[in-house]
Amino acid sequence: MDFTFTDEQQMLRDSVSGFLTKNYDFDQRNEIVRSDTGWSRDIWRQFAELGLLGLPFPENQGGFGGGATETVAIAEPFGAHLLAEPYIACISLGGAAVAAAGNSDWLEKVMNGDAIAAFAYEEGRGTADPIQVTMQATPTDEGFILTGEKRMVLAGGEADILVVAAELDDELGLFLVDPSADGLSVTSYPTMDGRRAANIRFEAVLANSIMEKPGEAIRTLLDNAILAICAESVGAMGALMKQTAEYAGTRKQFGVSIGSFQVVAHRMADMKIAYNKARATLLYSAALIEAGEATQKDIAILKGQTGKLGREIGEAAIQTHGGVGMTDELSVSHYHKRILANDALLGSSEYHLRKVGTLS
Amino acid sequence: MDFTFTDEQQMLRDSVSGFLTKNYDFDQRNEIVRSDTGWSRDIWRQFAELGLLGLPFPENQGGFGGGATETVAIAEPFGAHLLAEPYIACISLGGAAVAAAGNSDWLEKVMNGDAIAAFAYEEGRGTADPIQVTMQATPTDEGFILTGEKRMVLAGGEADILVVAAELDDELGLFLVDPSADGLSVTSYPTMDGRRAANIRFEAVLANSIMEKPGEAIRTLLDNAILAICAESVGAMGALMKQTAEYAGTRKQFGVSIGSFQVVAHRMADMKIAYNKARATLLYSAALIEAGEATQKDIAILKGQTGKLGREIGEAAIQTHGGVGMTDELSVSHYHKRILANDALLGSSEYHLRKVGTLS
Amino acid sequence: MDIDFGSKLEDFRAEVGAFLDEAPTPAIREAGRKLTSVFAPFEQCMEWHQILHKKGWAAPSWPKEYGGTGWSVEQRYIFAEEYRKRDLPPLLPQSLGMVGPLLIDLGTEEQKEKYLPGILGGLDFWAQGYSEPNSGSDLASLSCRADADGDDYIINGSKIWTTYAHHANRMFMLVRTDNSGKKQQGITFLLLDRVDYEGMEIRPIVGLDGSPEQCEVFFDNVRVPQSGRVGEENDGWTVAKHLLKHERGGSAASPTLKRGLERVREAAKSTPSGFGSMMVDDPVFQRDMGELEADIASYEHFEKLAVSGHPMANDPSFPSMNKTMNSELVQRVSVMITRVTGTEAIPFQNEALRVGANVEPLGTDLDLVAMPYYLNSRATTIYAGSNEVQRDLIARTVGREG
Amino acid sequence: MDIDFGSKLEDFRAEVGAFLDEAPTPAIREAGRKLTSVFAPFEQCMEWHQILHKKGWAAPSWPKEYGGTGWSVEQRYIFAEEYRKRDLPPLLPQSLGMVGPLLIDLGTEEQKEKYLPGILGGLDFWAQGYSEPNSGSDLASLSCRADADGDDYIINGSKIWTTYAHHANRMFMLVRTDNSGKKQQGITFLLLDRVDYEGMEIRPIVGLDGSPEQCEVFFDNVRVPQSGRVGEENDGWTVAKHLLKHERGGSAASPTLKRGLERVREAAKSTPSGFGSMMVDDPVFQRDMGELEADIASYEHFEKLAVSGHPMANDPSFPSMNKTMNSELVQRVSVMITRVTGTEAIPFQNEALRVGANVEPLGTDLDLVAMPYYLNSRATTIYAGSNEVQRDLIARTVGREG
Repeated sequence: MDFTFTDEQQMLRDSVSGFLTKNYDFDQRNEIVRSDTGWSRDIWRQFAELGLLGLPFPENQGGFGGGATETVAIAEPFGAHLLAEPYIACISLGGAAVAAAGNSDWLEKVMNGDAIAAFAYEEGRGTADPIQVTMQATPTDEGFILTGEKRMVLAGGEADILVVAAELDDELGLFLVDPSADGLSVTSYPTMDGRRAANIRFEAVLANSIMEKPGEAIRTLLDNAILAICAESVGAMGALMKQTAEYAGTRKQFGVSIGSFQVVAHRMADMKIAYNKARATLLYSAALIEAGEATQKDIAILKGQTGKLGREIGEAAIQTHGGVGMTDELSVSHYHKRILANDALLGSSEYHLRKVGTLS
Repeated sequence: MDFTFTDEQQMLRDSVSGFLTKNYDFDQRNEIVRSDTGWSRDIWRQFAELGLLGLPFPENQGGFGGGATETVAIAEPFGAHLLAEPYIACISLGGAAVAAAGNSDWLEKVMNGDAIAAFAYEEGRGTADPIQVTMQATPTDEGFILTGEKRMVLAGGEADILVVAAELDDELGLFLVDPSADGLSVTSYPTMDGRRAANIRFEAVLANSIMEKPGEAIRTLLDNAILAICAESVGAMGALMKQTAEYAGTRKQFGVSIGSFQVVAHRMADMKIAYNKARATLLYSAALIEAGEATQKDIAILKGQTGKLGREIGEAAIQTHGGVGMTDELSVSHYHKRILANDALLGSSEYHLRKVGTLS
Repeated sequence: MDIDFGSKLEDFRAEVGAFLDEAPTPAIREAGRKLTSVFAPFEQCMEWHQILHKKGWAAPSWPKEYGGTGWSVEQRYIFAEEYRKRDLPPLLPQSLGMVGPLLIDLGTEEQKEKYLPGILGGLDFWAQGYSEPNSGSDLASLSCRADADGDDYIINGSKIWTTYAHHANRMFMLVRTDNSGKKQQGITFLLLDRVDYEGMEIRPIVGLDGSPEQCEVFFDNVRVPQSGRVGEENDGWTVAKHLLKHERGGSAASPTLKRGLERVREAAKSTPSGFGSMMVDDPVFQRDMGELEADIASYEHFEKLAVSGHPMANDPSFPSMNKTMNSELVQRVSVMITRVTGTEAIPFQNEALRVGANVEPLGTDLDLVAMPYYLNSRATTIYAGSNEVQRDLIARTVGREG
Repeated sequence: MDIDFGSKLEDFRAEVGAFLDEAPTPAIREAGRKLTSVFAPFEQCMEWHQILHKKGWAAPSWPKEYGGTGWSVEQRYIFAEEYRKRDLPPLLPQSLGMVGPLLIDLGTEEQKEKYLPGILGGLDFWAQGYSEPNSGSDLASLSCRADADGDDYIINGSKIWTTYAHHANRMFMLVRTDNSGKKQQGITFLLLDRVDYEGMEIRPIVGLDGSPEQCEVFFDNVRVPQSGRVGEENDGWTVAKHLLKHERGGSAASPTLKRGLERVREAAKSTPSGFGSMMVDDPVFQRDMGELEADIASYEHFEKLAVSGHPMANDPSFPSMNKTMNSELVQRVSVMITRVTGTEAIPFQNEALRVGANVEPLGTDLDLVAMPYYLNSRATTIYAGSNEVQRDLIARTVGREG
């Protein structure tokens, strides 16, 4: 058994981390989030140059063939820097969907940073499993017709292409939709964790099928996206732990640093335990996914534990910071909000931990 | 609103408490528990003399007409002294059943302390609700025939008369059974909290019906017994809190009393919060029962909260005591065991708290 | 023991319900529905305060002779229940729950005459100037100083976490008037009859939910009259401790918690559990709700014992226990709300939250408030003496229950 | 990253399974089924140790040159899984997990030669004499003293919580050899080659589960040879800290936790939930089990990262984190067991628990062990450095992960 990064993976991680430390500190990040677009095309272009946009895609499709470990290696720093750019939306979800469908035109644009692909999947209140998708695709002579609504489509408002998951003949299929298509209405909004998403209504929208009966493909896509989401959260958790330890070591009350109060110290010990559990599960799950041995239970454990432990850490960090932890000014609450938003995506910890119990 | 004891009730409480302090300290109690019978006929006789055995029964049946508050007033001290005598078994359950059935012969013997009545209800793994009783009563020419098994019948081994709950025509009925009846086999045992109970097998045992279609009567009986059980547990919780505070104030580690460690102090604060919640619910529930306004949800809240909060307090007390809390020698673990056993009786906190959620 | 269940109470309930159905304006109702905090939207909240005052119901817990209602405990709970049932905005606690009761207990006749009518009538809003950047849980270490100068004090320093100071027209505060002794000594309690003194500056702080609720208040040689002092100079810690009793004691908080659960259950009727049924019929949801409902019930019992005069309320740590229980239940309810709203709570919709905003929310009212309410509720275990400090206080009393 | 899933491992699993199916005697199996503690019934446990030793499998985590198996991490987990699946009694940790590895690391050649064979072979049982009545969490304050006298030490004082001392034939202990400096200085680590020295008395303590597992050991001028010292005189704290690493590190603990859940799930198949189905099909049970199973999985991942050499295990607080996680999971599993056994766990059946007892238990095997196991497991957060002390240690390292 070996759960360490290779030298190459460590270099990748360090380079992403170094890039973000230089170009994406908390103030820079906030400026980007508060801008009209909510994220930076400039950063995105540099991601393309660094090869990050093509990282997870197979070499025969023009990508760099990165696996689960590479995803972890870059997504942890993304979390630590509260990335606003739509990496998960456009690469782990939208791009992965066009890649899975073998659509090399769109994939190339995505990898070059020339197009944003969004994945329209969620239908409201946590579409945790593909079988919960209810939108129907109706075949007609001109193509497929989609009617219904997708919600919380990450980067849905700025997408150049939408990949929509919809039911066809009682099985899931993937469909390409032009965001300017007739019958489509897009309501775009910022999310509470500093990203952009959209609710999208479909009224008899024409769509191209790119994958019918995807079977395991869609499950694989979701599993990889869950890994990226969880890695991002674990990155945020690590940052929270570090910052809280630093604050507790310097903030004084009653004449001593608050970290010298045993209750505060034990809360930090619990944060560290939670972080190590979450990170161990993240790395172990990455190894399982890489070995092709991850079961649905393993994925549920990963998503469930990350959400639960992340919430514990976030709440502990705010409580330890006290008043300043309640402000928009400090990054603490922003990390917590990112963790909570990630928990809600693709099935909450409530959902997944219960699923673990049903899979036994 | 008023949730205080009247002067009379306070006197009753003080007298029971005083009697037990004098005659039933932890050493005396242990001697009694370790004796062959497991409880003291002598103490029982004195209970009769003090009027405790007739306390909850209506005056027109020769009792003292005590209500819910009187039950609380005596059962809290019972819990604080880890009473081994079968008050709940024989008075709150068995006696209450013969009283409800209007069987004055047995009730008189019970009130005089001349007979032990046991209530055979539980069928294993927590018979939390009368509708879960499955034992069938079959009418024949000579009387009713009972077949099946009752488990954890408190005082079942030393009972002079058994009141058995069994189904008759899809409704619950109460049946009197002579413990020496043919077809009855009684396996008696001590319980982990220092009481006696029995598993009782019925093979075509002849029984007299004393109450058919009892309707609300059996529910009232169980509600009152739950109140007594919970009061006993709250008494034990109070004793645990006091003892733990005392220990934490005197036990030294690292040169200071362990209570001066903030984590220990906060654990004690949590014990106190839990105790006050439990006691408030106990007193409030007693007032509701007395007013005839207690719903099934109220009873479920009482039993659920007492079990849950009691476990928290017991576990906290043991942890705070450390090694000595793990011994048979100190009363700490005995209180915890009583609280756990009471939690298991008539539906655990798991059962009741969930029931609260279904009753909304 | 005794609880009143008489039919007169049902008449009272009907009377309360009828008034609460009719009296609030649409904007007041909207403010209640959009509540994301203990502190309701200011403008509508004050408007509603004035309406309640006209009816004589602004301060049920005040002594009757000062304008209280004289209701029984049962009546007070009925009022609170009917009030919460309609999601009406709670009145702001700083004036009615804190400085008002304090003045009734410890104010001079002149102070009472000058200030109580405005407090009771909802004409004034008082900000609470306690915490400072370096004095949070360690409140007694405060350093914002007031130097006596003739009949005045000259204040220098700053206050922080001063809720709604940007809406306030008056302020009560703790200042340092002596540095020579123990830190608890040398503190003075002051009333400021206005907040626009020269040298005073109020800066709102944007909270983690994106809204400014708290403020920083800066004092640069601010001259205020000494007549605003409550109690003796340097005796402000005693005054503040007296007030904390009111701040932590909060009467009839359980109806708010129960209403929160009701809203969750209502939403659960149309929210799929993800396991084949609506959440409301899902056993796991029912169990979790049952557990929380039972714990809220125990808190309600605790609260009712206290307000009805049970000796449990005489425990010196009663205010701390009450604050700890209530704040942690508020947080648990807030988590339940985000659980039932799920991904629908993720959009950031601050504009739609504004009362009177012409912005359609993306989902239901509960979806709209869920996340801001959850986030804002993280403060309940921090403010008014962090729960760590409360547990320190409670621990000192364990085993001394008598 | 790499995890081996090869077919060779499945062959290994089959080999292990075949041996474990065949080798244990019925009494050994019974001892495993009646396990209510970390510490299995003594006699059968030692018998089983000897059988495993004959096979060469007594000490999988020992270096191969000292009699270890040389298995890969994967193999060690497979062994542990198959072992637990059959509910076989775990070997006692004091000898194999503590004093053995310590001697391998720090013992003299003479000590190794003298003691390792008996430890590895299961011929000796070593009691651990650490705690004293006034030195629990504050271990360094121990006062049981050893005075040098020629080639001997003369020991006076007492030890407590000495697990299975009444079964032991040897003992390792900490003694005070100097009082002049800091309390951590002046401690010496001693090996006692027997426990029946004149002046030594061992008294079992009845535990809250009704069984004697712990002992008190009294020393009244007990003369022991100085050759039993490990490390230098007054350097015993360093030695003990080294050993704590082994004590807290415990490899492959997760299979025990997983097996506990399996037994719960098995019992849940025939236990009514009280809500219309068997527990195993009950959503609430499934959720609670899922939550616990996932947390055990994270612990397993943590453990596997560590044994496979991930840098996470180099964190100075790793042993404390490991001990804290494992002990608290043990307790949660034990609560689950009492939940599934319900009222059937209430009878006190100590006689039926004895291996070889001719007493029919009232219910199932799990009913029989449930309550003693739950009660006994309360100790896991107390012994080997209470979890309070562990969290103190962990806290000191937070933010220094590098």
